[in-house]
Amino acid sequence: MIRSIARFLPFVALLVLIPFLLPGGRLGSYYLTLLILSLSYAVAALGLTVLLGYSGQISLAQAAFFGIGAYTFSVLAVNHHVGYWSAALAAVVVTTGFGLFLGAISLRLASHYLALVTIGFQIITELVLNNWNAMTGGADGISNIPRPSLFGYAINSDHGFYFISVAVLVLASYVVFRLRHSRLGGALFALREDEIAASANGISLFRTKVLAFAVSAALAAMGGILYASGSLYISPNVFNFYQSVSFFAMALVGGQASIVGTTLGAGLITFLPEVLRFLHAYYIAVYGVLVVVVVLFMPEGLYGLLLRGVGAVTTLVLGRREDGRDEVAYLKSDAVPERPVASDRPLLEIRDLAKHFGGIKAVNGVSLTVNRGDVAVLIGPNGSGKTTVLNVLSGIYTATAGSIVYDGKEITNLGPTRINRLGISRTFQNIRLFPELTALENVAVGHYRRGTVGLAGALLSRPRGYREEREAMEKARETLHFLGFVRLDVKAKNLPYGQQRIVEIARAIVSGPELLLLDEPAAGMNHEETEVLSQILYRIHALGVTMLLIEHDMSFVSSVATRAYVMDFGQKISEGSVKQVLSDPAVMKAYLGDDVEYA
Amino acid sequence: MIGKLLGGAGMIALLCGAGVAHAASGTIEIGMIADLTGPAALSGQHKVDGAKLAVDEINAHGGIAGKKIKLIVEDDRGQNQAGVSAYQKLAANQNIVAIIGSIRSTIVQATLPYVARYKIPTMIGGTDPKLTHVGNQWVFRFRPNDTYASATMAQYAVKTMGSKNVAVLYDTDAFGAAGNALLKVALVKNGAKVVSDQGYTTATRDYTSFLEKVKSSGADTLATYMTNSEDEAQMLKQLRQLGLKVKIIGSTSIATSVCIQLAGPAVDDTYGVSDFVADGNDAAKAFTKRYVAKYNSQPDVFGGWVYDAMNVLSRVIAKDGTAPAAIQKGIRAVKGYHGVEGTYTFDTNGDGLHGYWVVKIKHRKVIPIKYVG
Amino acid sequence: MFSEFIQLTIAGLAVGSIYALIALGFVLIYTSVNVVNFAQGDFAMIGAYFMVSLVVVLHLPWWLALVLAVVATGLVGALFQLLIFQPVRNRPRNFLPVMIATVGASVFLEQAFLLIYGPIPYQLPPIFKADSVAVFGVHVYPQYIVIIVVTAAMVALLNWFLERTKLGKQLQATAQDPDTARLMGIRVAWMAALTFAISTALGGLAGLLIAPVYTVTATMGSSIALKAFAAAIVGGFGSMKGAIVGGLGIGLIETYGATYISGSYRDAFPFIVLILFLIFRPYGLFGEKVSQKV
Amino acid sequence: MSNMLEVSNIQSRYGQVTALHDISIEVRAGEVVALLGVNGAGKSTTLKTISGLLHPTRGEVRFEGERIERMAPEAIVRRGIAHVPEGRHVFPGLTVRENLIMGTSNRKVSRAETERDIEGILEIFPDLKRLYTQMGWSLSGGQQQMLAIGRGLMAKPRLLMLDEPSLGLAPVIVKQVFATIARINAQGTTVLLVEQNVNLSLKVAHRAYLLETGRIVRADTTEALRADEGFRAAMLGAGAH
Repeated sequence: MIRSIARFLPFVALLVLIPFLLPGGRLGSYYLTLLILSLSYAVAALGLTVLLGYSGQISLAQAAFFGIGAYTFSVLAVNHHVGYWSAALAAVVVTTGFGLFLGAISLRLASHYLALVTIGFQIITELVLNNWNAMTGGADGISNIPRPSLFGYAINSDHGFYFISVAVLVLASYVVFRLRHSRLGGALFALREDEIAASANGISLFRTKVLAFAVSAALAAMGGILYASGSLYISPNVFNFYQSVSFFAMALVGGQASIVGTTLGAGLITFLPEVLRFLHAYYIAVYGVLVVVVVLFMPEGLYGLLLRGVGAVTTLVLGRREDGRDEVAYLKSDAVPERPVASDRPLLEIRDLAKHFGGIKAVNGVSLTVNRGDVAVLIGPNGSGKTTVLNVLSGIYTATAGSIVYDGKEITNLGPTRINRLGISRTFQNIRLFPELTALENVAVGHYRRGTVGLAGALLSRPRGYREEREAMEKARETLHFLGFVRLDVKAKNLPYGQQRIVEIARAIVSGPELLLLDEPAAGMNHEETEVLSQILYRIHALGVTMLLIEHDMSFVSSVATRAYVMDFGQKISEGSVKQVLSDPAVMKAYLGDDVEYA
Repeated sequence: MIGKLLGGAGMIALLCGAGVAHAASGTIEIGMIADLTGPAALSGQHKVDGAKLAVDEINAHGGIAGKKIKLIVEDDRGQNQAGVSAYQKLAANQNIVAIIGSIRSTIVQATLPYVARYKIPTMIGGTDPKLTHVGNQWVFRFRPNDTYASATMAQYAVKTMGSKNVAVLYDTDAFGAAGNALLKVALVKNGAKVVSDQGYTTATRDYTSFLEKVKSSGADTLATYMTNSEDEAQMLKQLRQLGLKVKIIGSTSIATSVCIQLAGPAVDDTYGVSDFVADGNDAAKAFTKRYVAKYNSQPDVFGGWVYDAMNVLSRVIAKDGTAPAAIQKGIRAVKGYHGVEGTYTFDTNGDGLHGYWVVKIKHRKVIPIKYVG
Repeated sequence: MFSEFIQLTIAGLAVGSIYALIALGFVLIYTSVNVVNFAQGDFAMIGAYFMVSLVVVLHLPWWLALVLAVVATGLVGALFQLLIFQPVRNRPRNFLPVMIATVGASVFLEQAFLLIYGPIPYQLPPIFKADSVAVFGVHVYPQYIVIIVVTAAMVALLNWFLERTKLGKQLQATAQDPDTARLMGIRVAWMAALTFAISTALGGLAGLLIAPVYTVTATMGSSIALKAFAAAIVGGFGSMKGAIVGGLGIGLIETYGATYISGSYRDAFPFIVLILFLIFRPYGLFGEKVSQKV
Repeated sequence: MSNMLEVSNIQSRYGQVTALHDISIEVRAGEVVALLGVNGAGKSTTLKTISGLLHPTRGEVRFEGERIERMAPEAIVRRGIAHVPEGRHVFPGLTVRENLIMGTSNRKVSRAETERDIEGILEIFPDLKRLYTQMGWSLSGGQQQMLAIGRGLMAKPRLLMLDEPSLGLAPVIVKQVFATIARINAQGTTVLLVEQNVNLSLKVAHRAYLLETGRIVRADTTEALRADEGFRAAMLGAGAH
């Protein structure tokens, strides 16, 4: 933590030193004005770091929020003579309100549509600012915007205001940084990487999206206030669609998920047209082309490229670092744990469940009961509807008919987040880890539902927040250890298939669920890995977790399951112990086909 | 205290040094911001053309006391922020002695704080009255402001055109919105009734809905306060196609070469106010002749006011030298200079012109009717 | 009163037709390669400038110029696809960079055409030289009728192409399932280029149709494009029928709204309708609700 | 005679994950060859690598002597390999007829020839006749499977690759599908089959490969495999395939 904060120090030092490096006179003042402008843009662009970089939501309304912030502040401070800091606070609050509104709409929209609605919001905002003469001064704008005073000293000079701006940028960076490293940061990332997996881990998509929008709007407002106060005059045409695109370009060009990258991007996009002025009539065209080139061909942004360059040089100078590919992934343990005996108290009851897609009846009237302490297995040929049962059960699909009762409560169609919070967690057939997060971070996200600290707690650095963060990390580490997995800091996307499975299981059990749903945990594993997997399931079972799994590997099934259900064509065709169902002729037929000659 | 004195002495030495530097270079540099790119690049080009014409003429006559004028233009893209950057970029150049600012009131607004800070004489074309009424002693307006325009329009419409019920159509930008407010007051003061006032956003292309409302309001006269000549032309063409029978009087945008070129016959038989009339006076006639000879197109207000600004500036510099304070004083002292736009006499606010032409457009020619001062 | 309404309706439908053509372009590209091309409006500008070159400079007959200008705009569109979309077509989550790149490209195109054609707006003579015709007190501007008729014909032609030809079906197949289309032997890269060409040609057509009413400037496309964009969403992004109904609807709403409610907010009406749709019917008029597959 | 298809030592990856380690397969003209193995063993990946949807990181694929492993799928299907993907992937927004016509995209055909070919397919799958104008999405799983195979055949392939044709189908339909495969083969089309239905696969195929975690663990004739009780037990025990 301290070390990652220390990384920012050189940048802050640089920002503080810059004014002293500038030439004097009007040239210095020209650069200083551009720097102040860049800082105000950077603060607003940091909002996009949260919104786009962290949570993966697209907004082309950042200039609208920037403008609402700037205008609310200026109207209050200039027309209503409200004190500087009170006006600023009010501006942030009002803008955040709009952010909440947009975030609330966003839930119902897939990401592309969201981009569209934000454009609409942007354009309407610009028109209102322009036409609401009584409030905003219309196209004339508002002039004589004040600069702040601090401890009784009025800060009117550009130098003074520059340092205030740096301070606000540091504050904004702190907000973004704290958010990133808090429990909520994990939720934002999860949202970006995989909404379904996020909701299956107890993360409310609605609350998280609204949070992202609100924080982003608040930062835009802070930037807007700096802008207004820095340029002393605002008018509606500054806060237009192209400015929003510009903010977006700042985030993308610099590196969308990096605080330093976004700040650099803001500086670059602000200074670039100025630097290109020598091209006279051609400079805006050249600027357009440069944006295209960077956006298309440098997916990590310029800062990402820079970091990679630095990394390459370091490797060259210091020699190759161990990439850890051959590191031992599992710690083996030969001790066979004591497994609990299944009780006869039902934990999960599914009655006459049906799920139809268009003309296809994927599940058509399935009933089954899983008792506490069971390791139940659902088997059947590919396409028989097993995964669909699991998806309805965990709230990802809504049932066409039937009911699901868990622990005596009706949970049919509750939604994945609520179901997870009741203590049901799951893994997915095609593994839905968050690819850009490390193994450890993935598992820590699984602990989300056990956390309590919200945004305020995280930003105010409440001790409880740190404790929870530490606890989530410790729990995650502990769980991975428990499963014998040691490559904690490798990104999920770089793990081999079998190891990804283990990490996904760890993520599912880290919060201590009562019921664990596993969709083909052994698929794609070799014998050795399958053996490790059965060990792992024994250990999880020994903790008292009830399980329902889908599996094809019969030797694996025989070794772990206490009870089996067989499905074919969306219906249950057999149930009993694994041995019983495997000798059922109907099952043999379903699996191997019957013996009719064709050739 | 002693340090301060020393600092002051250093500053003076530095300024003297700078003065020596451009004496040696043999040029006098004048900055200008203009729309080189963006939606109003056309007006930017006219502006550059007008300024260049003046510069070339002055240099051809031996410059100012043997020194040639060098014009340095920076693009403002028609945006406030870019306007400020362009202004600062020019101001940062220590050799620049004066700057020709924008014709757009909002860009002027945005640059005003920097004008005050740098104390560089700045000539502007924005006509929003308050630009020169905020106590900024370094701003000089080379066009008459909107109080004159609206008063002239209202007076002429009611007294001469016989308008009783007037519909107003205005751009909701700073120029149009301010003009609309002034115009309505002036119309009522002259005894007319405002039966409809409608604002549109810059670059609106379909005016059917506005014109239908003018029609249903029963107006006998349409008074327009439109910012862009392109929009004015567009509106006029559609008005003719809809067969609307109203008298028309417009703000300065109606009597520009752009409007006439684009609207064609649709602009005929309209009235307008203009601070620039091609054959309004001898200076304008001479200017128009040379402008047409050089660029093969009709000049308009965009070129006219900067031509005047450049010439006034060159006279002042020739008389008082290049020190900013001297130029400032010099411009303020200008009285009765006969320029293309009219006769300049600067008041204490920095307004140089105090009246408008009423013009009629007939057969795509601007015919001056009378000057209301 | 009634004549006023008819007048407004014709103007609204004409402007709406332009929105519809550009919205169709948005929809075609979106459904086939899943990106939004924000430079769509600039192709209207390109089409109009090509028309200017062919009619005003080269004095070609208008029908020949129209065909050439539309085809040329389509070719520019195909080239645009090659430069903006092809390099990143296989990158996951390429929606975002492509979208921003198209905005960057739009900045470039507007500047490039400003440099080529200069800042003086061009005027394109109307296709029918006749001035307005008065019918029962309604003044009908012939170009508006041309716009509506040509748009209808173009929509019919497009529909024939997509529904009745093998190539059209291949285009649809590629949009529905590109990998499987490749397995059939459909050259998906060509299909992407063709889609961009058709979309941008539609934009070019819109531009040259409206050019006699508007003036031709480098920035003429951008404001049209945003409203066309709203039209595409209101119609249900991804539905061709939706793009057409949305375009006409937005054109009418804008015109009626400016007259009966407020002229100053003329540009806001399309977006207010848009926001209302997004709140109450996020998938538009004809869009299908798509749920993410597990 | 030489092999029609020769896959030698290919390795394929999805991003960082290696799906195929070292796969070598041969298919001779006129054969039906089956690829067997549990879910995730790499059967579908093998087909995707052959049809060009994936490019191998190592190894080579030869079809009728020509190297094809770096070619695009469009080019490969033009050379005569049709791949009917797992999950059928009929075009949901096209009708049955249009789906079939799409199958001819790999070659130049006249309208009359297309009609004749469609007639041929409808003969094999008479059910499709009454669904002729229905949209792909509205068909049942079995109907979609028949359409997908029919569409594959419209390409007139010399090698037809089928990925799990029995997936999610009722037993009666499965039988029909396999009878069709046998018939297609008898008419001269070579078939490479990925199947979970072991018994049926062994009946219809001449030879089979068993895959496990991206490697071939056994290759034999179907007679030998059928005779091997241990193999059948292993298939039920290890993967029930």
